[in-house]
Amino acid sequence: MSSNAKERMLKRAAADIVPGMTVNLGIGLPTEVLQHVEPGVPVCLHSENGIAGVGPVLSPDKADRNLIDAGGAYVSAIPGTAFFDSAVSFAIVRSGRLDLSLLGAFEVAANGDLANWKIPGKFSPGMGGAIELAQKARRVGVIMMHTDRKGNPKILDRCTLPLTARGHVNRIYTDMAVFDITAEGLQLREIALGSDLTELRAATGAPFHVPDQDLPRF
Amino acid sequence: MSSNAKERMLKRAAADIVPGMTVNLGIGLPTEVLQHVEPGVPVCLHSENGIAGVGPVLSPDKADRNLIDAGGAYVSAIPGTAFFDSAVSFAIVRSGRLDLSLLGAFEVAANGDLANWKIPGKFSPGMGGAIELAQKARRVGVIMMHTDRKGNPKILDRCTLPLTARGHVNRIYTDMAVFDITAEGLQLREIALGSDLTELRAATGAPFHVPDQDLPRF
Amino acid sequence: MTLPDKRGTIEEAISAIGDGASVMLGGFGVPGTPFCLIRELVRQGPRNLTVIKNDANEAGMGVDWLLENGQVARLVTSHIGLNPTAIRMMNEGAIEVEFVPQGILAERIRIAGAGMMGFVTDIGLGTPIEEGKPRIAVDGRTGLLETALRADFALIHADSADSFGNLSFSASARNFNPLMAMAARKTIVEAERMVPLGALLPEHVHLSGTFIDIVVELPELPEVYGVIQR
Amino acid sequence: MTLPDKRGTIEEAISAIGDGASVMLGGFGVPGTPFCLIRELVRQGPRNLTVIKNDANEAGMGVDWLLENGQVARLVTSHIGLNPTAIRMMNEGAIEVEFVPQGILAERIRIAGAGMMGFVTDIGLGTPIEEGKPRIAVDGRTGLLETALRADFALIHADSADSFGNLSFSASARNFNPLMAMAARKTIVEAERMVPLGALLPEHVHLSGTFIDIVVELPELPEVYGVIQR
Repeated sequence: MSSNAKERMLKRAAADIVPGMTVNLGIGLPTEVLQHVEPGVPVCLHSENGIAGVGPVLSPDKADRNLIDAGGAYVSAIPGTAFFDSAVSFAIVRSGRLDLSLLGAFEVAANGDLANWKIPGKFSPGMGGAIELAQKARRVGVIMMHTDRKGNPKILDRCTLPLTARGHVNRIYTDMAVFDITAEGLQLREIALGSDLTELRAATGAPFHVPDQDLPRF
Repeated sequence: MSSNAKERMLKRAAADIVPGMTVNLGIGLPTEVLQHVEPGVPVCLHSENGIAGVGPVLSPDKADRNLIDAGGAYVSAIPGTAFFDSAVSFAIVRSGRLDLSLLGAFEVAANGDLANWKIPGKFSPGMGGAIELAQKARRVGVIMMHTDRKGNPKILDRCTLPLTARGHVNRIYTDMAVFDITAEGLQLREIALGSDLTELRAATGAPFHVPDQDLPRF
Repeated sequence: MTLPDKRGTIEEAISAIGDGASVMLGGFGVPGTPFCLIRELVRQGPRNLTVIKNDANEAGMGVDWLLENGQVARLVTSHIGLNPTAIRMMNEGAIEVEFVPQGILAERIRIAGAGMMGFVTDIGLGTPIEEGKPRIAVDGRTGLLETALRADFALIHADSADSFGNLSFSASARNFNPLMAMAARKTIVEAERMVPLGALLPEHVHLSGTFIDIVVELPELPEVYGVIQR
Repeated sequence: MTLPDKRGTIEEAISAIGDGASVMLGGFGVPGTPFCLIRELVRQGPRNLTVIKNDANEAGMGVDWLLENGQVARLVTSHIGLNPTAIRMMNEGAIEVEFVPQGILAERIRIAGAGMMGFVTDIGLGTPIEEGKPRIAVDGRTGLLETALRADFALIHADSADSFGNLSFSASARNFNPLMAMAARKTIVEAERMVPLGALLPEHVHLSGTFIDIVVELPELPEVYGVIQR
């Protein structure tokens, strides 16, 4: 994947972060989306370890040793930041106050199932806060490379790995396309510049609906 | 009852409030016990509406409109007072952090049952916080006149009114005597100056054990 | 980065509350009771309300206004002993009253605000409080199932608020306010003081604005907020 | 009126922890981890501990000291991805690890601290998280029963404390600390600063001293509390 395609994917996801939202960005690609949100957009970033209104990341020499985000990055406060305990932090999540949770994934299924915390026998560091973020945000977006390092599809008909949450993913952003998951199944919404349908079908492990109209490009 | 006997009852109950305790005092007689606690004794008074370290009652002209205790009295802060919400306040109660809860009663039974919140058809304003105080303090004391206004016993073999809590009262202070409730039943511990056993038996609706030794007077 | 602005007018905020709504009201006695929001609720007049509040205030204030105006169908509360109107209307069957032990009321609201369904406690086991509640075994002990208590709206009184809805409360005026703010579909705050974003230290915020929908600044406080002279 | 004094020494405080004890450790990453209390726990050396902590810190700090010293039999946690020792010992069967979703871990601890037995949530329904948990119906919906998580001891890191044990926490160092302080039979606090009674405003106290048993003042902070240079 060209870094160009990655940048366009991040930018496309950032466009769905609109004024007024409270948003949680997972570690990795989701966090990178932030750099592409327009500076003037009023949004509240939530971090599981007890912050609403997360500010920009600081270099170690400017860091506050007591202020990290859930990924361990030294972040800052902005006017209006609030700190609270971990129970309140997940009260925000479970009570539906997150307008959007953006997560990474090992696998996403056409039915909205998500697997992103465990590869039996290989990787099981624990689920952290992923399960509640994936199950309870009002909208759940997955942002990931379209295929794994070996080129295998990560969008599948059914997940093969242990699930993080069942049927809660609303939208998938990849370097090749944007899909929505609806009651009628996986819907192709947009396609990346430089990708085509044939290529996309080959790289996707589940059938998807293609609209009759021209597909927006990103 | 002479006000003298009432004062001695209050003083006797106050003697059981010892250094280091966190204590909740119910409305009415229990609150009056406070005036008889030695000034130097380090204790923490808890109020259900969200205060630990309740300070002295203030006159209306000195009152803070936002600082009342659970009985509606305008109270004050002392060095070390903390305010919290009602869920935390009852977390203190239910998790066993109250060393002592002193409550009033309509009826107490020889088995430790307490009835103090409802007289069906006559008085049912709601239970407030009484149920949790009576069930979860490490020690539960009842302080009350020995008989009702008509001279009927309030200490009974079994309560006739709806229960506040089942089997949690440890000690009863009245103007006539101090009783403990143990696995072996109701135990007379002390008797008021000017009361005698015959009188006490007539005024008590349950049999009680009398120790072989001389009874302390209060 | 900047945070969303949630300031609104009291008329607009309360106009969302229609007939039959469930409404949580903060406060324990006078402290923390959102009198101005309640007064606007009386002025706009939706009926058949379910009101959830620790107590029914006293005659001539707060919940009493709603009762006297015939807007309350049901009251969920821990104690109404200081309000003769509430007791009379309960005895006459003019309102339905559900009594909940105070800490259980607080916790049912908090559990809703924390996005859970219910909790298990041994409070009330073997007393009339048990009636109608399923018994649940937890690690070999028996408890009662208490259900989460949500509402359509929460009306909250805060000491200070910023435009994002971060709140701080004064002294014992905190009580049910932060819990109810978390447990409603829509939460409306009246604040004695609006302060600039950042004026509340992040460590001193009692409730994060993430739980708040509309913040209304109070004009000069009416007398009802003052010390009661008995 | 004056409040009880709970100051003590670190040696005496930790000496109460014996073999087989369950110990909650505050902290999320470095912030809020009670490194000095943990170091004393390593020095005194009780074994076969059940450790409850959000994460296992990183190599060479905090929980890792206890793991390397062979004192941990069981770890209840939400994530150990930053600690290779923990992952290796888990894979080798040298320690037993129970993974709990982070918010469920927080809530199981809080429910214990609030003196309740368990709660019902739909988190994890239909996923492997459900295994072994009874299904409970609440108002016609299905949830899972989660049990209260208590411990014999909680080791807590605070920014400021007074002699009664009223605490305040700094920034994201609050995390699990106040919850764990409520959920243990005995709670020991290390504080960066002891302040006089009354120096913490009653509204600014994050956790009331009613939950605290012993307060230990820290000497100059060791480097492990500092910013991690990567």
